[in-house]
Amino acid sequence: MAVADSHDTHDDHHDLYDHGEFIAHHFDSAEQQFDSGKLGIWLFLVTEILFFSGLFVAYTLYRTNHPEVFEQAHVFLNKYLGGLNTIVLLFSSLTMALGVRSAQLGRNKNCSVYILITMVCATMFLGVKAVEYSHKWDMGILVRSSFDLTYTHPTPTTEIGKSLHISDYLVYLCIVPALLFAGFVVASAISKLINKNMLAKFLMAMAITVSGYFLGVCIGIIFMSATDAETGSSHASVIAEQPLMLLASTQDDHSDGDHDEADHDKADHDKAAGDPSHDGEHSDNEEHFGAHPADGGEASFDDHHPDPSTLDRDIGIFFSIYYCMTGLHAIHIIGGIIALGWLYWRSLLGHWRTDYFGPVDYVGLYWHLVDLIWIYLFPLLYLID
Amino acid sequence: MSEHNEDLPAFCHPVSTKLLFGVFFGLIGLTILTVATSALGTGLGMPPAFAFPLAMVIATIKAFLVCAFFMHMYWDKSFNVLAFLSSLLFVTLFIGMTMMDTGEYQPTIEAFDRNNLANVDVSE
Amino acid sequence: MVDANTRQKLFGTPETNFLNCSKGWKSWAFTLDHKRIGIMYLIGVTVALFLAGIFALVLRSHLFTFDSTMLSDDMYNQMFTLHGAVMVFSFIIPSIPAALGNIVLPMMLGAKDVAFPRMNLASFYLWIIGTGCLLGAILSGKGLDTGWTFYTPYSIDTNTGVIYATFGAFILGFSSIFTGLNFLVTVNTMRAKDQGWFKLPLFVWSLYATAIIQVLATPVLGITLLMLIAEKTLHIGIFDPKYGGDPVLFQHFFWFYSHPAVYIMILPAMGVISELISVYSQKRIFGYSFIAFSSVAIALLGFLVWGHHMFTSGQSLVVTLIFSAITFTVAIPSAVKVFNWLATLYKGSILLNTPMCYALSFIFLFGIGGLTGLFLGALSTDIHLHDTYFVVAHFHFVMVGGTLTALLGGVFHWWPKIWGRMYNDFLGRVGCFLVFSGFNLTFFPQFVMGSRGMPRRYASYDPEFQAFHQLSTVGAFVLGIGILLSFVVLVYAAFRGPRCSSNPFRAASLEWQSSSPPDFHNFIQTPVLTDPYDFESQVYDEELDTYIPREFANPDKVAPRKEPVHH
Amino acid sequence: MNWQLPLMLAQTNDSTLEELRKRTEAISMQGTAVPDSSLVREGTSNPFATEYWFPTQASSFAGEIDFLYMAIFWISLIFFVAIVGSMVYFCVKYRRKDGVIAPEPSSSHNTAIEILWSVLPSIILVWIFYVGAETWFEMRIPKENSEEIQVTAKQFGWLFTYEDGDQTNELHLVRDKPVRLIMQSEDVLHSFFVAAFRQKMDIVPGRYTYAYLEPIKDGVYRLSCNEYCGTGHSKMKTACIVHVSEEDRKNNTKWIEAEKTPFENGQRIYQIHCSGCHKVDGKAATGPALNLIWGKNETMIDGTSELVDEAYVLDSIWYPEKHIVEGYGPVSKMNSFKGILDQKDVDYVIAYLKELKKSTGDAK
Repeated sequence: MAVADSHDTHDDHHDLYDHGEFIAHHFDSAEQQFDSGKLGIWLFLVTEILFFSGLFVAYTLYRTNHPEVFEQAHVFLNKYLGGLNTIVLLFSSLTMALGVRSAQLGRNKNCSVYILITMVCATMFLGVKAVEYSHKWDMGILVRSSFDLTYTHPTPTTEIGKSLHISDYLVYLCIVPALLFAGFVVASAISKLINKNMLAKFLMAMAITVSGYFLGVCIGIIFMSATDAETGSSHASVIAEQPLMLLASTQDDHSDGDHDEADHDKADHDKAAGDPSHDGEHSDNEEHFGAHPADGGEASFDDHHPDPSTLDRDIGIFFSIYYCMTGLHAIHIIGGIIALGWLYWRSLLGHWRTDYFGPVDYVGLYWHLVDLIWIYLFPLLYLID
Repeated sequence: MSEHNEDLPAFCHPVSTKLLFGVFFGLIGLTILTVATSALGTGLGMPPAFAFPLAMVIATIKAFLVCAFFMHMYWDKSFNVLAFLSSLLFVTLFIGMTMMDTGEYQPTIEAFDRNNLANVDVSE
Repeated sequence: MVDANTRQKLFGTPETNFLNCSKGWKSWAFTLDHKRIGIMYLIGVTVALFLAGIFALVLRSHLFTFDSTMLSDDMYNQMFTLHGAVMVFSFIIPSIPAALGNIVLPMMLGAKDVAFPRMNLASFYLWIIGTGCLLGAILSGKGLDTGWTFYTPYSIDTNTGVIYATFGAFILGFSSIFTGLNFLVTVNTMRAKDQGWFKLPLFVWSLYATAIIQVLATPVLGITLLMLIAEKTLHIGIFDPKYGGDPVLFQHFFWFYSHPAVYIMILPAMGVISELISVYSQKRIFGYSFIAFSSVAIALLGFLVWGHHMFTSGQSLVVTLIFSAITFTVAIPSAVKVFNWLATLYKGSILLNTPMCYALSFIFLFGIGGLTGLFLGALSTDIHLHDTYFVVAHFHFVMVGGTLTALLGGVFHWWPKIWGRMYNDFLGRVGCFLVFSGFNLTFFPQFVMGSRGMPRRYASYDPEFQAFHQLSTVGAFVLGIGILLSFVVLVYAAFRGPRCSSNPFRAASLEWQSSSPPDFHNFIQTPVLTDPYDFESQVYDEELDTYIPREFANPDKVAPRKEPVHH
Repeated sequence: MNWQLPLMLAQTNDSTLEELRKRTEAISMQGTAVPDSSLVREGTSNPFATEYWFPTQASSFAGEIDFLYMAIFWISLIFFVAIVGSMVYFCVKYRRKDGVIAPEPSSSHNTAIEILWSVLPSIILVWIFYVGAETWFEMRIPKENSEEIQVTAKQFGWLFTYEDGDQTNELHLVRDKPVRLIMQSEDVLHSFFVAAFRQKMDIVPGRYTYAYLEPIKDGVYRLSCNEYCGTGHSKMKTACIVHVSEEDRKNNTKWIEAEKTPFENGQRIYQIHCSGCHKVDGKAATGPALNLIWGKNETMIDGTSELVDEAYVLDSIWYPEKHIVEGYGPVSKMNSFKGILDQKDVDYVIAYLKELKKSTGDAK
């Protein structure tokens, strides 16, 4: 860091790559720059984990406090679709790791291919997710406030939906990707015409990426109808006809439990009334307070039946958490695709060298984290038994 | 296991493709295992209370594989590893304290629900 | 040893510096220079301070009489909410780290810039967007009346602009994360050659500890506010009891961030004070490693005590007990710092100029703020004092008496470095006196009111409190005048003040080895690594009228070095 | 004017409870202030005395809390004087004279002293924590044989239901009788706070919270909401009256509808359900004042005009969103009282409004 460059470089100082060696002006060496970036991305991953932690807290609390709800709710989730998505994501992680390796060795062409495969896997993941979401929406499985199993929408009304026998919601979810796909293809063709070959290649790759979404949708539909018979629960019409039966069976369990508890409470309270020393136990006291109706009225416990809405309500909360977790994860996937697109462009430009591959490494770490979170989400949401 | 060659700068550690594929197939195997134990769990005579911890153990092994090899943690600076893992400490703290608390006062919510839920118009 | 020309080049007033090396609004708006970003941040937080300060004065004016009709109850609620939200999210949290830290931190490390200059600029623009969204609540015509804490279910029920404001706070959270992440990486990888962890100025340690909190805690605020927005729009049933949610859970979420955030506010202030006390006593800071580690200890312990905001919230007994016990442990590192500052003053050569006056006011005010924390940490007294004016007074003593005082002290301290011009010390001290006395007059009566049971957030109150409220209102205006005076002194100094030399205060940390104002690259030549608290290493140079490192000085004119004495 | 209130109260130091109560009624009829006999204090100008800082100790644990407060106060004061005293002393003694920088040589670290000033305060802190926790257990764990009172808080009023089914909007307690308050909220967070009792507990919607106390001094105390709850938060206060005997209390809480005139019944309904938001002193609060409203043409928020008659009153109580008077809302909205107040109750309210109009109208 000897006497600094002459002052005339000040005007273009925001061009970080003015050495032509991809070392920003404020770093001394490639290694310092790489280490800074690496620590930076690890810290970013720390913030990501804490960002998701809020949802994991909500999940853990509702699961410990209402385990029965989770056992009921997971019936609505298709673990094979979840498993499929896990494998897709794991594969994308592999190709990402291979992409990082190629960049480290300065093999830009290989790197671009691996990144493209990663992006296609990412959109495939989203496609499968779209099948899953639209299927749930058909069944009226929404967040807590609009959770309503009696609301069903199994028959498509849109033209495309009717002809392909797919859900309306799925059709809606495909509109934006379809537009993107068309846009990229057209833009690619135009770029080709005006002799911007690199751009044309890039846009074509983006179109391929988006087509991965439709691949995901197709595989998702096939997978779902194949596993329907086995899980029995994911078929919309079956559920639509029997939601109350399902609820009734859960109610029985629930009310039994409640009866026991109520009896216990009552006994406890009787005991407490006769035994003043019992009141010293604070937590017991809070528990058996349940025996006192708030309005001071005479409601008796023996004829108390839990309202079906309790379970309805709590399953709704499970799906609130489900949508928050998977939705936030999906947003991260979309963010990852954008970052990967940027890497793809730079691979085409041949930027990666053995002493400069930081961005691929950083985005790779981010991508693996997204995978990591899914690795936990999968058993937490889909594999409840 | 990283193939380090003299031409590469000190901070560049490409991981061999063999290892990457090995980890990938390990991960796939574990995924199939976890779905299988979940689907057949009770059929194999596994107690239900065992299923959830097992799924979490498998998930953690998978997470370890991804971290160590895909994320190069095995070769990374120990400070970076420490920074990353310390986040788990804080997540545990967050979950632990709130769980302890909500678990303690849950009875007051249940008592309230028993007395009042019938009056609440849930469909609102 | 260097010749006079080089000395002149390195320490004299340069022709080009970071302020005039490029011109036009674009050279500021798109700058990646940490110093310029720091100055833009400083302007930004000043605007936020004045805005929220005006809200505060309106509030205090309203409270002048017990049955005042100056504001409607709704207006009052919106005023205190916006005062709190803007002060906390837009002013205090970014004030010292993002404004002052941004300018000083890389220079203290001998670095040319922070590790991620573009992220630094992004942080500033996120700050603007976030503050805009927060204030968008007003522009939307609906206002915001939830209190800065956004407690559910009121924040879900009310039809004011909660979504704008929470989205704004969410964005401001990311702005804060970016700053923290940047500082962590900068301190880790960009230190000068051979600058070990224990050769860092204590301000850097405190910023590092702050950055740890920013990175670990702020994402939780992000997810909390996102969930609140989802709750308000979709009713997901996690925080809203109407749908089976749990309002106390929201408080856990909120305070998991917001308690550590209290340390985001106070830790950098403590770092500034460590610098000021030592420089203006011209004495090595006492107990360097204890102060350094106490910063990190406060940062980590700060994560374990969030439940002390919830002693009366319906939190369970056992958790309350645990939180109260841990709360007391935070008192120890804070006390250690205060004792160490006092020991630094002992046998020093104390210069009572403006920054030092602020530093001494800090010890006084933070002393009261910290000690009144004991009343609130103890369970039984907290039950009585919780959510009364006692709490209001307590946290203002820490946030305003602590952070704002330290900010002003730090700004006065580094002002000559930033602009190359000196402020009027007499008027600066008058401003400091007004701030100090006005502040005490405002908040001391509130301790009495709180103990007597005056709840906070009350638009009208019982007549017997009127006398205290009137004292408080008068004090608030004195405080306002003091801040305004300091502002005028600083702005005048920046443009019209007399030129000053590179190191007028004989400070030894690296930033004083640059010229005033510094070069775009901070240092024209790699600075000589000095111990930041070894003031003997700086010797007076008559030609330049400044202190320069012994290595650069003319050896004929320099007294032999006195070895520091250790007992 | 209400300005005179503290003085008035100061003179009623030896007045009987009945007189105080009458005054309460008179005041709650016309204004926002609730008297607080705990503010009748001795030696109030000495800031080193407990009485300077606190209201009267009216609950069993108040004395212990005040003791701890004063203990921390003295400990803090000693530390504070030592810190600021030495700071000022150093600044004077070691100030830089004539611009000559000459620090005297002295040590810059001393591990022994560092450990000493870390450990010594810790011991004091442990003691403070211990004493605080001890009293706090008393405040959070119910006494044996406590009576149970249901507390329902809503924006912006209180309803207390006693074991015998009586309901009031002021809290009536009996001296030396421990009580367990079982609290619930109808809408948002509130907090039960009586400064004279030093007791406070948030009221959380969707669950019960509890507060325990044993009043040891009769009098009228202020009970306020201490957790921000919206527009009328600062008006959400009522009186807590501690009686000397159970009969005394029963006389004050019992209400036999059939024995009362429609006006009295209407007034009671007003106090329990409406007084949180509507005043009868002509001043606008969260909602419009009710004293002159009967028979008036009110301008609505949409510009139309409505005559306040029987149908209007019924609509306003059962379907409040139907008529919103100009200048109110949109932040605070009234909840429907359908299901809470029946047709007969509404008739009582109408009788009350008619009578109010007559009496206050005459006065003017």
